[in-house]
Amino acid sequence: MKRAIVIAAALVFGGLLINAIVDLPSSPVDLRIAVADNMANSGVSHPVTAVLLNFRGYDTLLEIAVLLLALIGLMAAGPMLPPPPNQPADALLQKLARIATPPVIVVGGYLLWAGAFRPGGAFQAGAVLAAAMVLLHLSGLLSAWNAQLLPLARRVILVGGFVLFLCISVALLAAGSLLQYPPHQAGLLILLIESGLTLSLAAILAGLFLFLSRDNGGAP
Amino acid sequence: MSSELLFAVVGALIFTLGVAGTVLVANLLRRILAFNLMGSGAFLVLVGLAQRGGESDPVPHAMVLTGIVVAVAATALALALLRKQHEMKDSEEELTEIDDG
Amino acid sequence: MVEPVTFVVWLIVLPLAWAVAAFVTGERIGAWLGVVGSAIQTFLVVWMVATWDVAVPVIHRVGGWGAPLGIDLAVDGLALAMLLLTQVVSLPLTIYARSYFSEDASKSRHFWPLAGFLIAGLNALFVSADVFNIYVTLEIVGLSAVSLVAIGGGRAQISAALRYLFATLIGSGAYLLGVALIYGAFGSVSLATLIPLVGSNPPQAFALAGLLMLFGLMLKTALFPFHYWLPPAHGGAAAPVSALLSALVVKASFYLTLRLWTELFASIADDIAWIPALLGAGAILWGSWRAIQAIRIKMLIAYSTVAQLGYLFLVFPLLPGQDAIRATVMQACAHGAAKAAMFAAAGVLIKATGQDTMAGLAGMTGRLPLTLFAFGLAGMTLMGLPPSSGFLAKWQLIEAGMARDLWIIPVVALAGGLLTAVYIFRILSFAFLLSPSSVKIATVPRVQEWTAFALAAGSVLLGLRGVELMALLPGQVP
Amino acid sequence: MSATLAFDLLLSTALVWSAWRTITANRLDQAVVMFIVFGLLMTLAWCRLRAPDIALAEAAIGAGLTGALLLDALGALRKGKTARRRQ
Amino acid sequence: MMTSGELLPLAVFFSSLIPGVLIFLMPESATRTRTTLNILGAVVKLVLIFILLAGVRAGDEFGVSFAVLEGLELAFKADALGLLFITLSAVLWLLTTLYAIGYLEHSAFRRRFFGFFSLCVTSTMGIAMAANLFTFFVFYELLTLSTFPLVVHRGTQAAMRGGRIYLAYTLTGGTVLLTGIVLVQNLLGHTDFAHGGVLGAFDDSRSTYLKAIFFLLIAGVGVKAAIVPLHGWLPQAMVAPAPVSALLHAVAVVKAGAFGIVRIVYEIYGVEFAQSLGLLTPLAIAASITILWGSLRALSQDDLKRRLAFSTVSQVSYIVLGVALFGPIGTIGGVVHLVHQGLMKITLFFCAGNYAETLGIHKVSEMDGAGRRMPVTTLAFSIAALGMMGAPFTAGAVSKAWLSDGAVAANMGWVVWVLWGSSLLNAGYFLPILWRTWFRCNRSGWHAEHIPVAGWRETALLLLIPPIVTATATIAAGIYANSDLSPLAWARLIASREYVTKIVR
Repeated sequence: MKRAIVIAAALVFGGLLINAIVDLPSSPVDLRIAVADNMANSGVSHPVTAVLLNFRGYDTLLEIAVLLLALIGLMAAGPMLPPPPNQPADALLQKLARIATPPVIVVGGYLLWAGAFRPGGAFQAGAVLAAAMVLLHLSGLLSAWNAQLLPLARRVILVGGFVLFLCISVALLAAGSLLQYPPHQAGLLILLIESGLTLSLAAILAGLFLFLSRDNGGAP
Repeated sequence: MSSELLFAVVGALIFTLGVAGTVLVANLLRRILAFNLMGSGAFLVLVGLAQRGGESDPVPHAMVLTGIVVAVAATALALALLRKQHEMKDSEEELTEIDDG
Repeated sequence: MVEPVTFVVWLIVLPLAWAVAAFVTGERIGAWLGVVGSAIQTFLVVWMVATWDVAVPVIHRVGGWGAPLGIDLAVDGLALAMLLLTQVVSLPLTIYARSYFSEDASKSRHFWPLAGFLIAGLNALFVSADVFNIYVTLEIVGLSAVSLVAIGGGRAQISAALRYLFATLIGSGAYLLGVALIYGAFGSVSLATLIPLVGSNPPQAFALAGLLMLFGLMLKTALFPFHYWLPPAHGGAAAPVSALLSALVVKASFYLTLRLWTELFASIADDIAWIPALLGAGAILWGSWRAIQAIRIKMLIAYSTVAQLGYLFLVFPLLPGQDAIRATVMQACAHGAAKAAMFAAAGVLIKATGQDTMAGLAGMTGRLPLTLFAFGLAGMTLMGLPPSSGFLAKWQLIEAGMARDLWIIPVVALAGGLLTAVYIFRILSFAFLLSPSSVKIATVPRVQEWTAFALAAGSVLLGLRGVELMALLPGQVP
Repeated sequence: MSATLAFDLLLSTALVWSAWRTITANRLDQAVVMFIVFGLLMTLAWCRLRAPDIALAEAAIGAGLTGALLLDALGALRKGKTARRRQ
Repeated sequence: MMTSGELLPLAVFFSSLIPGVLIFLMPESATRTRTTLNILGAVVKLVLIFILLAGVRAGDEFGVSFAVLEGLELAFKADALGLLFITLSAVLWLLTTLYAIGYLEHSAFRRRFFGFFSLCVTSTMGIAMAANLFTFFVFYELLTLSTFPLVVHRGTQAAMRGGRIYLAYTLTGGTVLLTGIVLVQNLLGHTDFAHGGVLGAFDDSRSTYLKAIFFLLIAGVGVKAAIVPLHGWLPQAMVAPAPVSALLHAVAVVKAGAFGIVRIVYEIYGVEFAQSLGLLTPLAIAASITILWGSLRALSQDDLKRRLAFSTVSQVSYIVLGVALFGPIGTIGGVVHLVHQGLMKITLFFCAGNYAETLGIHKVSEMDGAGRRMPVTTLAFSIAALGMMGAPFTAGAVSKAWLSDGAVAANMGWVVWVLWGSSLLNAGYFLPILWRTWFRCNRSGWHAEHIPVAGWRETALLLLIPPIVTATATIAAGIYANSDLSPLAWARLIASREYVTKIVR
């Protein structure tokens, strides 16, 4: 009964939604123009990066906060199983991981640098680095993290990028408003922020996996 | 129909599927999947609609990037809670088994 | 000289800063950081209120770009009232929590960072003038609230957190699709840009977006019948967390509902105004009924929240009248302070008696008179008895309803007050019963009793002096 | 009908199908796999929408990291079950 | 700076609030400090009230107000009518405090008791000095809340039941009252009390609406005034300790209701306007029914306090009846009875408490020979009981005389019969008690005697002084009714200010 009602409601809703989408007249505001007009002052030449770290950089700041707090929530509530026995890792997988890691780090670095003028940036770079860490972990070369015993250095790395971002945003308050880059230093500051973010994002994203993982080399 | 609009319509369908899934599916892991479908559907609608004239628009791209990160954060938190719940159920059942024995 | 406008930014930055600092430094220093940070925030917001000029709306353009390209923060009287409520309630709660968690490092280690993020998210939410940015702030608030419920680590708490998480995620999902539709329809997500564009005949996608966003927000506000997730979460969490959640978190999504309803979706709101009011009336009746039947103290308080949230929605047919907004803001503030006090007092009682049942309260008026007094004062506010702020809220609501000849609203509000009295006095009666003198109670630090009392006294004193708060929302919109 | 539109139609169908299977697949591991497939298809869709940044992020985070998290969780949930069965 | 005209009412208010708050802050064991504080507060209050009395008599105005919301004020005024009530409450507060100190010696939770006791008196002050309906309502509800802990003070299941019933009646009544008040506010934009009323400006087209509001307001305050059928809580609330019954249920709570009726009729509607709307006759009928019904029920009660409670139900409506008799003579009769009934009824409750505390007597059937064992108490009881019946040389006789004259003047001759009937019934339930106590012998001895005789003192001194004082006052108010300092003189002053026409008598 409930099933039938939900499905009927979903059909009606989907129909309305599609109808609304198809009928929609063109929008009165076009931000592409505004973005293009202000690119010169944004400090970067790739529009998405300009929006992400300059025009709507405040969103990004808060978004890192979301990521960080989710990690803390996960540490607070996640399972606390006894540490798993040290399983002998797959030798082939280890070799693969050893070979793959350096190029992955290079790719990450490239993505970070490229973000200023073409697709890429801190998120992608951080995600790639995190993927490398997960790979290392799965091949037994990087142990899981214990949420209850987190060394200070690791905590600093986790929050470092966010703190750097926050500090720069606040320092720029002196110029009039939060995150108001001076046009000439914008490029440099954005690169600085992105570098910090890349490291912290890599650590946080990997942390989402490493705090929970109990599989030393045994992915299903 | 332009292909951008097509993807927006697909997004609407996926969102609807996701909503129906979160309401109807009992298994919590599957619910997490359904919630992720909702998010992806909404992202498709956002970018597809914004670009239905054909030109690329960086503003929704940045929003979707933000959205993807938020989604993975929420997913990780949900999985952690799910696993914790599962673990406690396990230990509880073991306890009762010991009691019975 | 720093302009008060930038205080808004500090209200967001400061809690973010102490949240991460608490994460790095650990629970002991983190607790101090939380208390000191909250004190500074309170000072800032009080200063803002004191120097407030209603005639000049305040806008902070983040990045200096300005909407629609950049993100604007906008502060008006409504936002300022909510900022004030948030800081004034969270300061005593941080002091309370420092003492409450002092014996339990594993819980407090994560409490402080999460509480910091929560407060930052709330402050950011209240001043955001950008529907996508609001989505991000909603996620901060939602995910930190869920995590705070889960820090207890008990099985019931984890289940409650999961249930809460799914509710809040569905809510944000619906909201996000609404944002996507709005951006598609108008090409902007800035409220200031959107409002003049809506016009009298907006596209269908806009109406759909409105329904989606309002639905999402009502789900997050736990409006009946979407309240299913609230009682286990608020009733199951640790006392300081329950207090934060019931007093502030549900108010945030309510605030957005109110704001979007009166500003962005005003053109479609009139036709559906009776829906939230009807659900609000349902919430009052159902929530009160369940509270009357409750056995556990905190469950009673949680169901009371379900009921009290109903009052907030009762005003919707009266919108966008400024008198209705004043009534609902007064109710939000009254309930915020009173409910925080009540959960804090319940925390003390539960620690002292070692059980979360009403039967365990026998004789407590003699043993813990201050806490019971706090509970009674908070109850007075919830019942809407004079001279509490709850009474002023009820008075304004009734007046606003009568001014438009909508008699049903005063009738529901008055009936709800009587139902509230039933469950409040039910719990107080248990406390007045004589107890066998053999019952041992644990000692609870006095600071916990006093912070609960301060919050309760605040909720009553506001009723004697509502002028200043209401001056933020003048009769005529300037 | 141009080749690109045909490809888009095909991709759309695949997207909806994988989403549908994610919800309806009988076994949980199938659902997770279908979800990862869905993520990869989304990457393609983002490319078609001229959003390479999102495509990169979707591949790395949406399909990659989320997929790894899901598989890990699946393993953990399973392990609990088999452990119980063994007792 | 505040002027003395603004400060004095506040000082009266705070002279009981501050001791109340301090008592809550002191430890349970600080008995002596608590006692000192209580008595000090009561004495200070009396001194302040005498200053006010002199000022008001001379025609000075005392008042102060605070804005709670825009257009909504917490306003106080100390006028002749309010002062009558204040003086009564303050004098009886002092006596009851003394009595309670003796009564509650060695019992638990005294801090809570005296703290809420002071808050009750403070609420009563607020009710008496309220300058608008809003303020009246604020303190009316505060009175409900601060009496609840006193009603359930004993902490037994029976006490809880009494407390629940009390709340169910009074909170519902409060809700009805609030509805009426908001309607007045909606109509006028304010709810201020003023001599001659404030609603008189409306024409006949609104008369039905105004009648409905009147009904709501009177029903709301009628709960506390225990008008039949809203009186059910009063006998139940007698589970409270004797001092609580004495002050609150014979004086503060029920008088707050009666006082509210006086304010509403005279200063919201205006007695002349109320008469023109035809509201006074129904009110008189309701009061008459209450007078007779209360007395009838009292006849069959064996429990002494319950008999007194039903007697209260009956007697308080004398005040309402006086209000409902159009014309200054009835007004004087009603208003003066506010004081007279308070004096007499508190004497009766003090005495009932003495019987219970000293001899363990709770029932009328156990009172045989009590007069020989406790002559002073029984003498006080007899004086008050005779006063209630309207015997000559007592305060009761003065009230009844003015009320019947007022009835004749208002062309409501049937009221005289009601008064006569009530007197007969009063005699019917009081005289058997007097007969038993004075003229019958106790054969079985006193089984539950708590306090032994010490010389002339048949019981503890603190229990004895208050009834002696109030019984003396009952006679004094009767004999010296025509002096300038009597309650009657003050009631005439009030009537002269509420009516535009001059008093003849």
